[in-house]
Amino acid sequence: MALLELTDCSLTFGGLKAVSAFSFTLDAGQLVGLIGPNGAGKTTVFNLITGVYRPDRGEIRMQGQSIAGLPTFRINRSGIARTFQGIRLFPNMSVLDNVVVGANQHIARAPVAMLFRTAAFARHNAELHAQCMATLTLLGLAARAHEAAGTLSYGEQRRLEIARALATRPKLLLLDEPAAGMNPQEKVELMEQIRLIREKLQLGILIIEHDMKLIMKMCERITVLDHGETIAVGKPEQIQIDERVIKAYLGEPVAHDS
Amino acid sequence: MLTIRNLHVRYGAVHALQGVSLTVAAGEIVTLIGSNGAGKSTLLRAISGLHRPSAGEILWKGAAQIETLAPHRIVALGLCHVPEGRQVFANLTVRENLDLGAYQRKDKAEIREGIERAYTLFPILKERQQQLSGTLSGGEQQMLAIARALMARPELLLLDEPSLGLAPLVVQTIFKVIQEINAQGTTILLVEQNAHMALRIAQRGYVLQTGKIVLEDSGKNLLNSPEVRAAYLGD
Amino acid sequence: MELLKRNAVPLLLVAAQWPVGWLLSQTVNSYYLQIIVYIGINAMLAVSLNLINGITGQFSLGHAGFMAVGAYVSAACSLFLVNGWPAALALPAILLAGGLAAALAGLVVGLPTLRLRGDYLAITTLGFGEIIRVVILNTAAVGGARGLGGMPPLSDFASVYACTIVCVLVIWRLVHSPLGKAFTAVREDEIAAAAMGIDTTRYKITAFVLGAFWAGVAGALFAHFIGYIHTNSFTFLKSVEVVVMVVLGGMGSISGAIIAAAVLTVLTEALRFLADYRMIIYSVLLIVMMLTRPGGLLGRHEITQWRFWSSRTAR
Amino acid sequence: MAHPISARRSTTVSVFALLCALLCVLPCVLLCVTGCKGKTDEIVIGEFGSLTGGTATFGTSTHAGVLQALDEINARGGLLGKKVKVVTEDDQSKPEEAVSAVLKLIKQNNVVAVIGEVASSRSLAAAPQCQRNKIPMLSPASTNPKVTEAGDYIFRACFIDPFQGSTMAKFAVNSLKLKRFAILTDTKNDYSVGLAQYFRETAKKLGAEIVAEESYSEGDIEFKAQLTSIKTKSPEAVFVPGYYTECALIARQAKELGLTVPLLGGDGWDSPKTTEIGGAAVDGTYFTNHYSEQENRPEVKKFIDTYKQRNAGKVPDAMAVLGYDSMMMMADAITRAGSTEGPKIRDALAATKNFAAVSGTITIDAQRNAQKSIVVLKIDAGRFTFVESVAP
Amino acid sequence: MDQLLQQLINGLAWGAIYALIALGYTMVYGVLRLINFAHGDVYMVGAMMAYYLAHWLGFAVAPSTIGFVIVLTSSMLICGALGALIELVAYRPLRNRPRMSMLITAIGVSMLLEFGGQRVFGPDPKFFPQLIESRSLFKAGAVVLTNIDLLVICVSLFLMVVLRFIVLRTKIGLAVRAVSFSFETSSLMGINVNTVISVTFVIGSALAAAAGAMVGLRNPKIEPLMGVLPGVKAFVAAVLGGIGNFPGAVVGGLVMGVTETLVAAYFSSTYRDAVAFVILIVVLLVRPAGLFGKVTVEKV
Repeated sequence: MALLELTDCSLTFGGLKAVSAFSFTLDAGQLVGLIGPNGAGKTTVFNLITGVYRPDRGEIRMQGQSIAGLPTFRINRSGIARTFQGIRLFPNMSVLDNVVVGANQHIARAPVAMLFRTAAFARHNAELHAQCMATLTLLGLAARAHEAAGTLSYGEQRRLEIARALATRPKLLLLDEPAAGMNPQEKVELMEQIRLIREKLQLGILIIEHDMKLIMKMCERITVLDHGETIAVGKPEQIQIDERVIKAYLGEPVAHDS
Repeated sequence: MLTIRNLHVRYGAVHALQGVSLTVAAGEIVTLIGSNGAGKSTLLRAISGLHRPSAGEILWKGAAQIETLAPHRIVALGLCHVPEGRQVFANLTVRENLDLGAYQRKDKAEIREGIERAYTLFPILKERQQQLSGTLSGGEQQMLAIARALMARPELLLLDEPSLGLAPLVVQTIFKVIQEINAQGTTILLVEQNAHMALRIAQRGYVLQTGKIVLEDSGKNLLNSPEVRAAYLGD
Repeated sequence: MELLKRNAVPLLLVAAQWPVGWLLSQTVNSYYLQIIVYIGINAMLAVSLNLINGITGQFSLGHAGFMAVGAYVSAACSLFLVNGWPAALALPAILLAGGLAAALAGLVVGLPTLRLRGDYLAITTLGFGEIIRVVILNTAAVGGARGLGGMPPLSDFASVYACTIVCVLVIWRLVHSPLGKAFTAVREDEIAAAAMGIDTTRYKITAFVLGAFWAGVAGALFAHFIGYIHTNSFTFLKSVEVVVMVVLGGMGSISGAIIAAAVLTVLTEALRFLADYRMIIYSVLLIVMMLTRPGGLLGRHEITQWRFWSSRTAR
Repeated sequence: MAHPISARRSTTVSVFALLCALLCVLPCVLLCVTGCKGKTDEIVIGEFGSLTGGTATFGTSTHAGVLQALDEINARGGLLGKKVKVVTEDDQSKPEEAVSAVLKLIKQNNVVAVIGEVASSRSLAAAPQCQRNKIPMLSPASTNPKVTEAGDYIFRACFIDPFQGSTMAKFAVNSLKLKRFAILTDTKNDYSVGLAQYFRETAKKLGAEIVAEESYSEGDIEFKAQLTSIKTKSPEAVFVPGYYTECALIARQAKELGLTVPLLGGDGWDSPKTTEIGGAAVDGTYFTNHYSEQENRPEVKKFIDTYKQRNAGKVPDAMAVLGYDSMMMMADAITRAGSTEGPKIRDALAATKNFAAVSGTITIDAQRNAQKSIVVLKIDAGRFTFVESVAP
Repeated sequence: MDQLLQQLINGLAWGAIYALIALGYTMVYGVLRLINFAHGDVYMVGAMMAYYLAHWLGFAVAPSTIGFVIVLTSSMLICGALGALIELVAYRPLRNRPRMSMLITAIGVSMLLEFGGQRVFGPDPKFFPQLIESRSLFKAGAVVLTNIDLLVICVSLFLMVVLRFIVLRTKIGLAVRAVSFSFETSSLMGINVNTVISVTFVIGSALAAAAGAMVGLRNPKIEPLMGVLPGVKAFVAAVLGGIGNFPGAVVGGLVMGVTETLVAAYFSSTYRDAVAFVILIVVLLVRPAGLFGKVTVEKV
């Protein structure tokens, strides 16, 4: 059974077809890229999956369970976590607290223990703390755990978004332009970290990215969207020479490479 | 006509433009290409006053420094910006949108002339003039956005991704009109992701990558440059 | 033993009510004592409103309404229900009754409105406060326009002080617990919080109901301290007063809210001689504050984070 | 602890720490300064009232009356050979502020007696504090019977709701020979609710019928809905126990709707504004009051003339009269007590007999309420004319 | 039947006042997304200014219809300026801050006007001079229509038509609509957004002042706190009609006035003040965008 399965999903905004008849599957442990020119509908697909929008038509299944139309937090609890294109951290909270919030659903609900700070509560806290720090270490943020998230550099904020998403213990991670605004050095590090996460946690990852170098290197499969429609699916090397893709990106077909 | 020297723009932690310099001469079509997030739109927003740069200067006609002016003052100088994603006033009719474009013009006859010109350039707008612009198709909205900017009779037109999300046939129409507008005497600075189309109509082009200009050449040369292809497709 | 150690500070603070109360009764006249009691009640109101407005980022303008519910329900309780009980039993009973009634009111108001945008919530809670007043004025059983009197003086410095400590403790430990960090997350970015699996509506309602509960307890204490209540004590202005405390102290700062409650309560007394200029100064203060330092005195920080308070970065 | 809170150190925070500390200390200093003890060569009397807030108009009127009395007393050489000083505190029309105000007067200003409040709700809140500290409190205008039940130090200078409400009912039924009444009550105002209650009871006892009961809220300006409803029930008179601030408008709107039956009111109507706002609409209405201008008692004439002089030609309303009378009564009691000790003033106040106040001749009864005759006035061509006088 | 008709007349005249105030709320909310709490107090200042003008200009002793028109328009001008001043001093510096900051400032401005009003004008109610003598125009059975009620309805209608003309047919009106759609795009059209916002405040405040002056004439008792409740209720009227929607505000105001009157007449007048808020809660539950509004979704 596929981890995530979208069948024939469509969404229209005031006459404009944002996504039309979009079908897609992703298996556990896969790393798939979703690319396309600006305005092609990539982020809309993410918003459909995470319940920000509800598809006009079509079905979205996570591990066989239909999740279309569920509230966002339920979809997250079904195992899908995401990052945002425009960073949406909790800027006034510490880096660590951002991750703690991500882990919210895995924290024991024991009001009395919390009020009196019992030994069990302290133990639970210590465990949680260790887990969250481990997640931060994975993304190279452990040293900044106690700083406010808003004071981090752009690249660090993007990585913190990933750490926070991981804290929800997802089975599927949706990354919306994780490398945007990063310098080349940071991009290399990010690629390494994503690879590590995937190995360690055995996640499915769906990634939107404009840095083609990054996408081509990392993904085993790429789906290309244009005008809300899938125009190509395949391995990176196939995509790179696909006429329709080149046309979508550069305009008309390029006569020949020099 | 427009000279930009060592422009820096920051949004919070992001250093979106890192020392960009460029020039646009009168009568030209200059295009600015680059992948998403390279800082193309930011540059246009800085020129039209929507973003205050953190350093550098923007010179209009070689003399006036305009980087600290409010947007409406910049419009008065003859620079018009057609923003990304059209941004037509969806709650207003097509005709009202056009009237807004001529907001700073006083001469009634001139305005009427402008509207006639807009309808000649885009006949579809005449048919739709009483329709709410929110009900137009994407291509029609783009035409309206351009026509609206022309109502101010700009000397320099800043176009931000006019092909965004449009079908190829519509893109062709729009690019044809852009050339026509240029032929009628309006200088154009065109930001495009659709590099091929843009470079074909532009005299000169700049390639922007992560906030810096990495390449500058004639449109034709850039069209055949492997770097451009690399910048987009990553090989 | 371990448990005792972890709770030593609050226990000591609660226990301090007896020596402090005795000391105060020996040194301070009833006028000052009454100001101190008002500080306690206002601190409870400010801290509980801070949970809603500052920490969870909602905007309630109906805190006086919840206070009124607590005050009237507890007063009715002590007059008709627990009349004659020993104070040691009657006091907790009426506090609980007042608090729970207000919490229930909070739930009824919160369920439909917390899904709405912030400014709509503000006007709805304002409306709720007015409805409560109209209902009380038209209920002869609780005195209507004549007010309700004759409650035994169950609350005094000691009980107000103890309740304030408990209120602050509960809210502090809640929002500083790993689970409670979600309240702040809802304020910071609701959409991101939801994407992290947080049931934002539930957290908002929890904050609202808990805030209302403590406002109700504060109302109950207030009613049994003055011994006479009237709807004029629970007008829109009272709600605004509490909002000002929260804003002044810093949206999200619990210690800031307490300090602001103390400062403003004392300041209102100290400015008494200005009579009709008092409220003008108050409103100007509010405007200037928002224009110059919108984060409040402490911003989102707590007093425990201050440099000279503690040199350690972490406890 | 598992979750340390991140600490941001910045100089601005410490600056604001200082500012905070300053903000804490400053008010305390201010409190101490303002709380300085009064000089021993003067007698300090406290007054608390609503100088701001919803019912500010009552507080300011009373205050003007008190000040006028104070100046007259001091012009006569003060009391017991000392100058008299009045310290006035604003309670913002809020009960809990009234408590603070009274406590401050007693504890910080060391007043020998307290005058206030107009609204029964605030008097009820403040009374226990005066009682506990054995400081006599004289309310100028709180008509709720419960006020003086708070203890033997609490007095009032006005009649209570039952007397006024039932007097009007008796007058309407017996003298005007009316049988069908409507009542329009201000539900936010205990005075209005009280009068309505006793009017209703007495009228029913006398065999009259209440055909309609409608209500409004203090501060309203639109009454046409209620009046239209009342009109359909065709009463012979409408009892409107409220303050002139609303009643005059009610009269106007009644007339506009063609509801022309006489309106009846209480002492809250006593204000020049009643005729100013009401115009011809209030002609032919009746209300109960403390005194009539036509009585031509010297106290009344002198009071009105002086008041107009002091207040830019404004004619006093009932609150100003009662504020003046309270202060005068208090002065009289202190003189008779020959002392400024609380218990002695209390005893003297309790023994007040046939005191010639502007609002009538006052005797304090066993319940510490003022016994004085009530007069019924009719508004005729913009003038308050005397109809009859009822002894308690 | 007569009673119902009479109540409808009462309600319409009263609702026309709400409608005028609601228009200002809707305009300001349209451009700034701000609940301008001070709006009700501008209405109070409008009544006060009309009162003082009537006395200074001598119309109080020599009443005339012309006098009322002069007083009305001058009061509108003064309050227009006041509205622009409030925006300039209290709201403009906060424009890029969280909306909550502006909301709190608005509460501050509102309190300043109320308590400053109690200080400056005195807390006691004032009698608004009878610039036009009230008389009944016709009587049909028990139904009475007074000239003042008719005047209030007509002047309100006239002002609404003028507003509609300004908004739909003039350049500045076009700019107002553009600015309420997007500050940024409007500025790219060469519109000075600050000026347009000031104009919005001027128009909204002038309408509130007109409402204040007419209330003075119709219910001639004015005092500094008179704006508190009508202000909030007019906001509810604006929400009811769909905030940001001009015809909606008018319909909302009229519905509000009529509902209040009917509740006071047939249910219990003491619950009159609660009605507004019950309406608000019901509207927000059933149709959060109001009768004529459209639902908008936040973009991610």
